[in-house]
Amino acid sequence: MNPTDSLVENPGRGPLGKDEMAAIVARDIPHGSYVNLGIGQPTRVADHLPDGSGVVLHTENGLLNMGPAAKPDEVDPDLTNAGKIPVTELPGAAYFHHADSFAMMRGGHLDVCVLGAFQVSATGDLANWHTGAPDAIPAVGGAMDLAIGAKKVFVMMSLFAKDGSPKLVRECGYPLTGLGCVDRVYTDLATFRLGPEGATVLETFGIGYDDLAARLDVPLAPANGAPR
Amino acid sequence: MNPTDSLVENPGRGPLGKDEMAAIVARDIPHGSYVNLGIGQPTRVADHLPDGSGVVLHTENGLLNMGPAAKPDEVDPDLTNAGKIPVTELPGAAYFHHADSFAMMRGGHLDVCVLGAFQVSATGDLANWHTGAPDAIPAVGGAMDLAIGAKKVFVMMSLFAKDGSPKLVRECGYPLTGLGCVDRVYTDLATFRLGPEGATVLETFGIGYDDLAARLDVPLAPANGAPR
Amino acid sequence: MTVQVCTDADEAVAGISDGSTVLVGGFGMAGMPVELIDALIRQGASDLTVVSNNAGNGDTGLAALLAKGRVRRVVCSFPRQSDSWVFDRLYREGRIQLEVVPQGTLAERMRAAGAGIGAFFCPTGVGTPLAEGKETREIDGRTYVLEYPIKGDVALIGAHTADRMGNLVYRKTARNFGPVMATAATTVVAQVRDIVETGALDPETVVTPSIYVDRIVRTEVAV
Amino acid sequence: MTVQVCTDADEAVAGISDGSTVLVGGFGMAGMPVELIDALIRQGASDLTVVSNNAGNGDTGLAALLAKGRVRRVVCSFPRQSDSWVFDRLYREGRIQLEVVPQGTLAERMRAAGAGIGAFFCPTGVGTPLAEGKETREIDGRTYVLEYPIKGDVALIGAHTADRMGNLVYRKTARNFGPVMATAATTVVAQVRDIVETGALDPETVVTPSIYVDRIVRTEVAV
Repeated sequence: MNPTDSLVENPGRGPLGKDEMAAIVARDIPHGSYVNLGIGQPTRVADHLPDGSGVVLHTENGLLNMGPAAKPDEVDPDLTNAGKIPVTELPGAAYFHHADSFAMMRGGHLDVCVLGAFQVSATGDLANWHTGAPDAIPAVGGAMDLAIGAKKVFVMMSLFAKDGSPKLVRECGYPLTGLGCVDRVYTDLATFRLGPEGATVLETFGIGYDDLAARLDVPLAPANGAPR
Repeated sequence: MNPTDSLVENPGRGPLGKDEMAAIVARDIPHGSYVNLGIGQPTRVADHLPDGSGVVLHTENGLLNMGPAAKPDEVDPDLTNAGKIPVTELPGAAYFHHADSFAMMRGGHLDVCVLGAFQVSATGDLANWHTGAPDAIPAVGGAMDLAIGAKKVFVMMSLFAKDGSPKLVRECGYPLTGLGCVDRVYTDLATFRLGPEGATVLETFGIGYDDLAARLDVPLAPANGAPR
Repeated sequence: MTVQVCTDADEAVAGISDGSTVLVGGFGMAGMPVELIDALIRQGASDLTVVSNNAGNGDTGLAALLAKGRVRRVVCSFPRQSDSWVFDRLYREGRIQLEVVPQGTLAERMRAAGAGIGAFFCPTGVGTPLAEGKETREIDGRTYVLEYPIKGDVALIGAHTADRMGNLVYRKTARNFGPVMATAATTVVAQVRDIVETGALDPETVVTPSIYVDRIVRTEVAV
Repeated sequence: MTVQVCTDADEAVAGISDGSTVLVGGFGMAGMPVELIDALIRQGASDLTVVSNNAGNGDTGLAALLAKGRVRRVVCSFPRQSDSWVFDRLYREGRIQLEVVPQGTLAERMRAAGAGIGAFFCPTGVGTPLAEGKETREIDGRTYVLEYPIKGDVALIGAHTADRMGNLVYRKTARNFGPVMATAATTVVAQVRDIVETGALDPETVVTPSIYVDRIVRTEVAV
């Protein structure tokens, strides 16, 4: 975690690449945490956890202490992650059924959940399951359970959509996944802490705070080292 | 089960002894049933299940396919029944925790539960947990869960209290355990089927139907062979 | 009641009525009772409500059942996948109803059915389109939505090993919905890779006790 | 967070505050965390609410904690036993509060706390004195009473074996309330008969996954 919790600006470099973002999320996961990594980009975070991090991965289809993706000769159709990718188990693993797995999630036992998003509001509303397109077939999976379950919810996403519109917004335009549930947002250009008063910028990459603020339309403040 | 389901009167013999009552309950448990036997007198039913009955006993402290009471050299402090008596396990047993055990009960998966009672109403209300005495310390255990959980609830009790008052009544005077939950009552003098219209006498022991009816003050009818 | 050890999958699915609600286990292919679904297709029951995590993949299994027009309604958490073209087409043509339920709520609603719970206040989905029209309540400062049980007439599940009494054990993440669905249906049918003698399973490790299981059938499956 | 492997029971119960709600496992003596209760007596926390199936037997364990006047309130299903004289006396003298809860509802209320359920409609106890004053509702033709979660600050449980990560397995009917209480408390302390290396427990057989367990301690117990 940003050790002083005061804003750190890194304008003299480019935006973060996807692996750099994953590395920064990994850095901010406390030692020994129980963590669920959402499908897609968040999965990369596992590759950046240091040896000895003590982090235990949960997959909501019924496994704690999930290991890395299975190598070709390790593939077992009975052992996949929530994205249905063959994975492995580590020593100290435990299997359980779906009701127990989501009870673990919903009951607030996981320390951190890392999710992707279409949009996040400055007060922590999350939209990551549905674009709202009229012809889209709705499919939520475990997104809503994950959004409200973990003690801390981290979002990883690009800060701007392909059309240039910001994805950190005053109010989500897409259908919501959860209300006020996101604690941190990790993007290519900046990392944010969210709360009822809005977004706090912790670090910037390839941009300074003022330029960043000019491109966003949300209640925004620089981290000032006050206790979180 | 009384094979014709028409009233059978056995006035020319004495009332049933406790073991005879247990034997009659055992006779009425269908082959292969999953059964919970309440603490106390119902426990005796197990001794009267014939070999090959296929009956599987549940104990609510977390075991299916419970075996007989442990012999002195079999006693294991980790293996007791709900009355905290050391018991044994049979092949095909399964252990589970208390929430799962009572989910099994509450969810209606057990075929038969056999309980004792202070009073039963002709419409199946059960009072078996509290005498209502003002200085009694209330203690319910699993009585209320058992009363409403099983597909069929059988009660075993003497038909009359020590003071001569009937225990099969229009309305229970003792605090209730469950409403309309008892299907059958097995007593020393008669067995009854209960329902919303009242009690149907299936069999008498040491008394005839008319004498029995004269001693009870409940809506009563003899079984007439109509389908149950 | 005593479990029925079936000789084949067709015997295991016999008697399923038109209009039934069928709970189908599995998460992706892990724990998917493929042979039972194939037998259900042959058995012919129609107008079904299928409750499962997904809505079929490719052209086999659940997708084949859907393609035959046997399913009126799907209750699931994630119908849309890269290879869910059968469901996608039926849905877009208005030929199949869909209720989307958050995955954990789907599991918990079946658990409630199996556990005799009438309804429960759940924090998942509050403030989202999936809670629209549902009763909500604030309890101890948090808002919950009231969710009702999902009960099946039949559950079709895949497990690893059964004993001859019907006790089941599962393997790795193929466990998923099987143990929950086994508690939530009137008739529970399990396809297993092996059937062992009663007493051969360690009673500490049984995941689905025999009380929940009505029919078992051994099917030939790799692994 | 990483489990704390304690050297003795005193370390395992350190820091329990006055006024805490303590969930205490066990059904009779099976699964009863006797050494942890003894350590809690030495530790000295008072004004406790104890949630357990019973309210102490004889003069040891929970009964000894009660006898020391440390417990303000007991939530249990069955306080009255042939050897519950300590509780009986305190209760009759008006020195301890009692909430009697049906045994299955007690388990389910703790399960709800652990599973993030805000409240649930339960059929147990409807129409009885234990439902008096509680909200009821008819759902699908059956009447239910609304029950709320029971959450602990601390759970003291007994298990059979832990691995060094904190995964737990139990033995026979000593399993009882332990796995449920482990999900329902902020700090979960387990006394076990053996601690084995991580990896020595079969992941299929773990009953309480390590995520629920905060402190483990090996205690000397017969069997």
